Amino acid sequence: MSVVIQTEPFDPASALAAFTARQNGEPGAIVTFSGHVRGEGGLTALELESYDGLTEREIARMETEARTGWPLLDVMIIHRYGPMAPGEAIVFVAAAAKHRRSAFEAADFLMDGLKTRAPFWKKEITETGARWIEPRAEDYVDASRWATAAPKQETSP
Amino acid sequence: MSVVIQTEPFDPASALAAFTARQNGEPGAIVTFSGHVRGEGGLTALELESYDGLTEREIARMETEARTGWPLLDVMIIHRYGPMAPGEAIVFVAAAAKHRRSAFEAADFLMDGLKTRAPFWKKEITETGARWIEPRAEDYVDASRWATAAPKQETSP
Amino acid sequence: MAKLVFIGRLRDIAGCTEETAALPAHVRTAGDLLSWISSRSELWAEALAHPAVRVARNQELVAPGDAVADGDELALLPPMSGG
Amino acid sequence: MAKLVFIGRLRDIAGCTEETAALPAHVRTAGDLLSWISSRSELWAEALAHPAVRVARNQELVAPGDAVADGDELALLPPMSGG
Repeated sequence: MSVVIQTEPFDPASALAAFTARQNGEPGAIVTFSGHVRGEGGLTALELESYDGLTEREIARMETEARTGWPLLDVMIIHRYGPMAPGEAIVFVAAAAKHRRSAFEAADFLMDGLKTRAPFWKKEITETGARWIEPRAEDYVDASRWATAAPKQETSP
Repeated sequence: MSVVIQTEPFDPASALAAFTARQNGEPGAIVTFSGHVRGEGGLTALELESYDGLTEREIARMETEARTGWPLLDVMIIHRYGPMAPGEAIVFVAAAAKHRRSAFEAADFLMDGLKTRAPFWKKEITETGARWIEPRAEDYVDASRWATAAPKQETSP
Repeated sequence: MAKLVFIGRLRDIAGCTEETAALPAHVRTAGDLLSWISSRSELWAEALAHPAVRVARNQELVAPGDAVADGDELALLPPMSGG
Repeated sequence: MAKLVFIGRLRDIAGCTEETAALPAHVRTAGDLLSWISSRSELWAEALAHPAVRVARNQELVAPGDAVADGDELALLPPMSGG
């Protein structure tokens, strides 16, 4: 299990290589999510602000929720903050499980949480100025899917 | 878009590197699934049989279904057949979209299809013999989720 | 004559990869083909009873009602399972 | 005295990163703090009206009913958005 919050750029493929290498051959399924800065609308940079200890602690809490909710063998979360260029990776989530359903659902759950509950604040910088951006309405709807039903446990090996 | 059926081993991290490199900075979300041979139950090898043109054609059909059902920017499918050792990758699916929901759902859909509709036949080889294995009941249940409702289209950018 | 192709565990039952066979007159569809092969033995009947068993005609999946004919390559496919 | 910390777009409204302030006697909870800051201006009232605005007390998220007091580091957090 690992949670890393960093300002340095990172490469999702290298993260997947490291994640796969640290498995012992047990997981049948690894799901990853990579979030990248989209360069649309004249965006020149995206800047993420964090808040000291709160950011890392809240993300670690989500990781614990995911491991409580699904039978995961391993989880990796890497989240950048500070200024980023279009195309660069903002976030990487990997979930390993015996079977794919748990890995898919946990990665999906973690991303919904990161989008709406991770203590980061986002500013889009374009040629004409800067503006703070907030979760889309869909992000809150997506995140609410997990509150209504307890995550499923696997019923068979 | 690419669909590759091969006997050679492959590395999911290298596949993600290649997939990410061929994007033009447009996708905000890339979801990957890597399926690995699990070494449990004394398994020494897993052997996948394919059937000539049928296998590649049916997988290409699923890829088309995924691109019809979700607004995807790119899809990559790599599927191995022949003999494989525990820990090795069997399958890699990557889906790129502007937003994460499409990428998650399409990857999930493709894996459910590959598990139950891809023309492969699996034999587990253990120290004590060999046996053919078939989809678990859950695999058919998972796959049936997609038949009841048309996949959602994204409602906002 | 049709070429019957046995895939996966059905090959173990057939004891061979392929077989050249004259289709009986009553075998006009993929479903008829499955019934005909099922009648060969209890083992065949059991193996083909799974609802996910499929027939491919000339390397294309067909439905139980689809026609089959002499000259075809007819593959009997046990439940598929990739990933 | 409490240390008020302004995050993200709330910093733009405050015009500063931090402010040392004596909490009025009626500000006993995180919810009271939001009401008090909202009363500073129309701009503040609008910015804090979003249901996803949160307060962190000494770098821990708190609920509207949770106590705040002099000596605390009280951060005003606009809607969070990672990923």
